[in-house]
Amino acid sequence: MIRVQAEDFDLGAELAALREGRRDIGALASFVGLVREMAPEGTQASAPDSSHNGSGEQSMTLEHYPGMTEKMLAEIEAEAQARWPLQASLIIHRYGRLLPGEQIVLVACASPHRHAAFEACQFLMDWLKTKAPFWKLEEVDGKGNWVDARESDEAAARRWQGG
Amino acid sequence: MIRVQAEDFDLGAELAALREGRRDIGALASFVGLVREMAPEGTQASAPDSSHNGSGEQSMTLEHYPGMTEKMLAEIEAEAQARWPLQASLIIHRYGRLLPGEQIVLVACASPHRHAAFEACQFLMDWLKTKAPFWKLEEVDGKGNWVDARESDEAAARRWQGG
Amino acid sequence: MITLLYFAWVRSDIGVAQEALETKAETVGELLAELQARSDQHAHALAEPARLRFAVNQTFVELGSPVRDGDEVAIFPPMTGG
Amino acid sequence: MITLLYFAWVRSDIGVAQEALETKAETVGELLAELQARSDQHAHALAEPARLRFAVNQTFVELGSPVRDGDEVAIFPPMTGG
Repeated sequence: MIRVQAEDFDLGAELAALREGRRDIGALASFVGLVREMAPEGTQASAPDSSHNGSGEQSMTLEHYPGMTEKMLAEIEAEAQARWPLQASLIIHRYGRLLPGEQIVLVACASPHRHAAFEACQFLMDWLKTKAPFWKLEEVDGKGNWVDARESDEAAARRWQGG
Repeated sequence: MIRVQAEDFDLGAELAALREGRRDIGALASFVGLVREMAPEGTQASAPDSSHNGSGEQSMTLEHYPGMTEKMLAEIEAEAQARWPLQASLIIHRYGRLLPGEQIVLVACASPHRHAAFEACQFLMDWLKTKAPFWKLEEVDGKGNWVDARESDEAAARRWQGG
Repeated sequence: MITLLYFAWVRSDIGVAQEALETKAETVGELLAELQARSDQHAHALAEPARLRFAVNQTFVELGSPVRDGDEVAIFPPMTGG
Repeated sequence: MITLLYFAWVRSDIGVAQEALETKAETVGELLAELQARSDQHAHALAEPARLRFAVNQTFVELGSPVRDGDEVAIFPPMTGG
């Protein structure tokens, strides 16, 4: 199942729904990606405070391509279902403006066996990162910066072949 | 954090507590192992019914070595913390008699980065399977069978070295 | 008529999210060359095709892929979701 | 005095979960040989050391590892938790 939504999701409720009424699932792996607070510019991540200007108000806005997003997520989920013996899978991806600490994405996979559940989750995230049409705009004190794609994400997607 | 308990756990509440009040977590990976209903003996998993005797009532009883269990889980968690940049981690393992569909074990790892969170979760499960003193007794219609250790689990633990 | 969609910094650099275009371009590459000549904003946003990704009717394509009248063509940077 | 703990099928085969033993054994291997001679149940449960795991004071050890008076020695099959 896939969902693209502005609203937050209830991780516990989503995972409970995935295994609801089933007794054949042996392994349930899940992953949540969250908006991470950035260290203020010009400071080390370890510095307790900073002398930078502004309040440091941060946000992350996710833009997407309605229609193509759903199409690509469904294709990615179908590919995972074809590669691993999954009993259930779920992708939820949010769009819109999010604050540090908020949930961005959930993937979850249920399988009889743990390696399949783990691998399928990693695959979903790796392909989603490079194939689903989402873009992140970071804003600090109202100054926006489009996040650059990372070669490490491309490499992670390629390890599954066909990526 | 580690916990060894007979009681069930609330997956959603545990994962929510792990990120409670934090805005620096980018990735939260988790895994739940569940008691899986077995196909009745002498039937294929795909056969809808069977001619075996008995009601097929199944259970899984987890025995453990109190004291050593907590020691080993703490060591395994510390090893994961040393190998990956984790912001939080959790291992909950149940003991006692469980029915198909019930939760056995939860591992969860929070990190700034998704690969660390995923890998640390897999490591925790792989080492836990081969190093934490738990034993599974399957019972069907009152007939007990101690589950054999699997070479595939040993191999999975070895891929992390030092295993 | 081709419908063009822009996303992320391609959209903010060009200044519009969507536009319609009558064109004789037969490939994505020809369409791109035509768009680059449309305005300074277009020229700047579309200057480096290697930094861009293209979709025709919501399927990823390459510069040599065909475009036809009625297509929805999207131009955007590499994705950064998840 | 050494405290012996048995788990899983080692426990059910021997028929007790715990017993105390006065012994002159200096290694886990010597202790095991002594235990094997204790009863038919012990002999059967402990017949194949390769199928057993050993812990002294809650730390995994090998057959050649030392045991001392006061130790807690546990004998059990390979683990199957998780």
